[in-house]
Amino acid sequence: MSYLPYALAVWIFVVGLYGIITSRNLIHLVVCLTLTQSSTYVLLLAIGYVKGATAPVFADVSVGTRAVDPVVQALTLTDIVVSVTVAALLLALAIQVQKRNGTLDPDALTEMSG
Amino acid sequence: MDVLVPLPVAIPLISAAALTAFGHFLGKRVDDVVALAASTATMVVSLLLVFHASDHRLAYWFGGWRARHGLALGVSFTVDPVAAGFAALAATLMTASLVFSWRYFDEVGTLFHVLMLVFLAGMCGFALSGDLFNMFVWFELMGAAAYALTGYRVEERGPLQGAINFAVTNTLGAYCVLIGIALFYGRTGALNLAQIGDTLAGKKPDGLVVVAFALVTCGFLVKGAIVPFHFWLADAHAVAPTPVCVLFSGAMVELGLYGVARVYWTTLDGVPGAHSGRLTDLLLGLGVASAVVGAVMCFLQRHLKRLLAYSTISHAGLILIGIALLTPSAFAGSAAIVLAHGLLKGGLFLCVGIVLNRLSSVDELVLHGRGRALWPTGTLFVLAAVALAAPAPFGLFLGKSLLEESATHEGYPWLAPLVTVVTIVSVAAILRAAGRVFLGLGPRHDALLSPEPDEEQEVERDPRRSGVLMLAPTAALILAGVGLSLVPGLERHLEHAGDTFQDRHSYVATVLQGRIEHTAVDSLSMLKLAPASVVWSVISLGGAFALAAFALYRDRLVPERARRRAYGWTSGGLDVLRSVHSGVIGDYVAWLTFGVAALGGLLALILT
Amino acid sequence: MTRQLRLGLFGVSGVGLSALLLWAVAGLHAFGDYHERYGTLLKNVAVSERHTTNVVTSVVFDYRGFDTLGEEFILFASVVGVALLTRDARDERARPRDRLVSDPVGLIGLGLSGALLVIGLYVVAHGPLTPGGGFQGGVVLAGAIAVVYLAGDYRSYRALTPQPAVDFAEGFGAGGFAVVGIASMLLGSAYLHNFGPFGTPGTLASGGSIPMLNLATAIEVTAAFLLLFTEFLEELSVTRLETA
Amino acid sequence: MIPLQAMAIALVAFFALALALTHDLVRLTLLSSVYALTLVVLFVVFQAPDVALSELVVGAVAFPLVIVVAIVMQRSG
Repeated sequence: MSYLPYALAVWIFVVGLYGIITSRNLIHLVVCLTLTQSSTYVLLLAIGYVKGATAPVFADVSVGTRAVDPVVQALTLTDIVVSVTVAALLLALAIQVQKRNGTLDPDALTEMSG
Repeated sequence: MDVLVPLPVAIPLISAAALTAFGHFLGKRVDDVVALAASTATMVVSLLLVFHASDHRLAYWFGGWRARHGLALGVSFTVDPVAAGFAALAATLMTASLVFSWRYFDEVGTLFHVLMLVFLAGMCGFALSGDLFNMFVWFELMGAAAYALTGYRVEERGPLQGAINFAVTNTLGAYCVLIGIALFYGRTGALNLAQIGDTLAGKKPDGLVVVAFALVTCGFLVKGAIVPFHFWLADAHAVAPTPVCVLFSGAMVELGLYGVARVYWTTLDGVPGAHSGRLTDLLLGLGVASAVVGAVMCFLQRHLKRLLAYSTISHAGLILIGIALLTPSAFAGSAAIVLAHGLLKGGLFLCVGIVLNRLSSVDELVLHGRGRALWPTGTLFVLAAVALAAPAPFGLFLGKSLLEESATHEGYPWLAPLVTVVTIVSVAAILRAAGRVFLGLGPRHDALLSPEPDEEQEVERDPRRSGVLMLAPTAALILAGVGLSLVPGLERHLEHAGDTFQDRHSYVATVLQGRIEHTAVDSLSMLKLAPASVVWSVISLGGAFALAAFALYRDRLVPERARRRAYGWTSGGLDVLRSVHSGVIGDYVAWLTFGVAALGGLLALILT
Repeated sequence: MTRQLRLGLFGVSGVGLSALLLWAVAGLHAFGDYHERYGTLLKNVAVSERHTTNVVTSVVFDYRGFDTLGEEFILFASVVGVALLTRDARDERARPRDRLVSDPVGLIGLGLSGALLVIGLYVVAHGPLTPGGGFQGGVVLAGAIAVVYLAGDYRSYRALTPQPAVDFAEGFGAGGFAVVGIASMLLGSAYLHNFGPFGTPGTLASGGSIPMLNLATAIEVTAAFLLLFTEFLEELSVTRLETA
Repeated sequence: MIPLQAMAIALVAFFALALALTHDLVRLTLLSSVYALTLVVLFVVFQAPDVALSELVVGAVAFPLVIVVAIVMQRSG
């Protein structure tokens, strides 16, 4: 049981990859890409968790109270920004694809073969 | 002098922000001027850092958070000649590209220049960083700017698809890196490379260490365009504006491989089993596969940018071979290839940019004979191709000979002929294209080449650009690339840099203990010309010309029946190879998954 | 590759990848047993060294502030990238008629906008003290302005978000972060070195340059998300006009 | 592990799968909001309020808003 949160991260990662590979729609593909990335949030936060500890915010509790790791939370914050930016870029591209090709099916985009 | 260290990142970033903030209020040429000034300043600072770091490594702590009792608190830049050299290479190529594209991107206001500057900052930051998570941040910054630049021509379908393929595969690569970082952090509680390596050193690696290293490696190999992670590269290059291709091929791909080398020699170096010959075999296998696949695919292209892109994959394979041999001398060979290839390939892309601007096409067959009027461009193009064939003592010669010598020395004598054959094939493809376009040689049809689905329509809108502003940076890059091997003492300096790069103990001492370790280069000898290398260089140059001529005139040289039979033998294999490069993102992701699983599994077998 | 072949390839390698990843995480400490030196040290020294009660904020803006500089510029680059990719819509851009929505909806929207504005400012200002900060607050602030658009008051929305001003804020916020770093160098120290004064823990001005960087981030994030919303909403309005 | 954490983990796991298997775009948008909310709950029980707040503003509000735009584009395009 004590490894369940880590297994959750693995699960999300693989499920997200499956979604990308079977995707028939670029919007779905972008959602699955952010899904894949959310596995990294879960993994990072699970690694830094301390049993029975508080958040690393000492506004109401005194310094020295058992707290979870602040570093992984800082990393995850960066990670979330990265995720939203890549998603925004890809959705902008998807909108243009829709305009030019009239389809969002990634399998129908074969301009690049060979 | 330490004050210079943050500048390769700070200068372009502040300039980009200032351009965005004040772009609406300033005149028209300001974007060109500011971008060019910032890029030149970055180049100068990076070159100064190369010299400054040539005799000792620098550790620079952002926010002043020096390591406390051997524990890294903040983020560090760790500057050695290789890191600074990468920043300098990126800035040099960026400067050339910006001169080339002077007045070119007016229609989009400051957007293009801002993205180029941010891209440069990302590359410099990635090269200089000494912190694994910080590397990830710059990796993503590079990516975000590069994806948008790839999709620049939004009104066409190709660029959109190229950008999507590029963005999705590289983003997944970045997630692999991040999971690897999380695993390393969970084990060592550290993000600083020196600290991670120091904590892992001497302990037998378990599943976590192996998989973490495999994930980080795979993520960087995606950027490094190594088979089977290479699919995005040709798509992105085919559609990105030519000045952007210069940076993709000349610096960004190589930075992916640099990332692998950096992480290996800082984190895994002290782990038992990390120096086994089987690890060399694995990385060599990847390098050889990329070199061969890249060269063959290169030979099958008629789209000039795709042709050069596949040749980059081939060279990325050669660079990985140099890393895989795990010796300072082979590493120096890789570094020399990175430098010469970056300059030459950058110049080649700029030549294609001139052709595109003047003749409105990049299709080898469509352009048949139409390039005669562009003879200065043609001359430079052929010169660069010849230099890529590594004729002694020019161009890639230094790198290729170092690679071959150390391969033979390490017990891989078959690598020298293989490297030569791969060079022959990829250079022959470039020479064949040059012969068709600039001299009108050979027939107008070639059944061997991949069909082009769409004609290029992109250029009709483009204004005719000044020939001098396009030719000058092209010539500068190519001549620098040709003459590189002749720089006195370069070989010694590169070997020394390789030595420093691979010395984890002194890395840790500088970063965590704050000790400055001086190492001086003993002598500045001129380039050695080993007889074996000279022989190989003659073979590769002659072979390239012969193969190019054969490709152009095979109809006359070979009787039809023999030709038919040869087609029959090869076409099956080539068709499979072509169909694997399907251009469909789902396929690419499936290959990526396969690559990660396979590489991880093999590493597990080797290391545990 | 056919879809079946692709699924087959993924099926085999996906199983392998899952096995590898599970093998890797099995090497981690049991969930909840984290006690590595780096995070532990920061937890214990950050409040006394930097006087910010939210340790995550001092890690984000001080100890690992350089990461955040990169992060700000990732956001910056992607917004510039989206503007580049959707630039043709800027030309096609026609002004949709105002008041697409009925007045009550508009009023609710404006009320919501005011509430979001207050929340956003609060979240930004209290970043160094309690959870939240420039990023989270910035997104809320951008949302507050975007709600004006959704409420149908397009003219007010454009008046609130003139392109040059938003671009300026975007560049100013991101550049400001980088320039604060240079300022430390001019004072003779390392890039992004926090000189203080650190103030009293638990007050809004505590933490030296942390509130400054927090504010720069807030400006950058607000402008960035505003530009993102604008680019996407403009695409929408162009489409709406075409279909109407 | 406390029951609340186990529950949040189960929810996230379930909605992750649902998201990957949903190809209908309207449902996809709703589900991605719901998935983000389950992540928010998970982050709260992992004692990461800063991250939870970020995920809330980005994942549950900003991102779905952008997806809606893309979907409307597709409908009308």
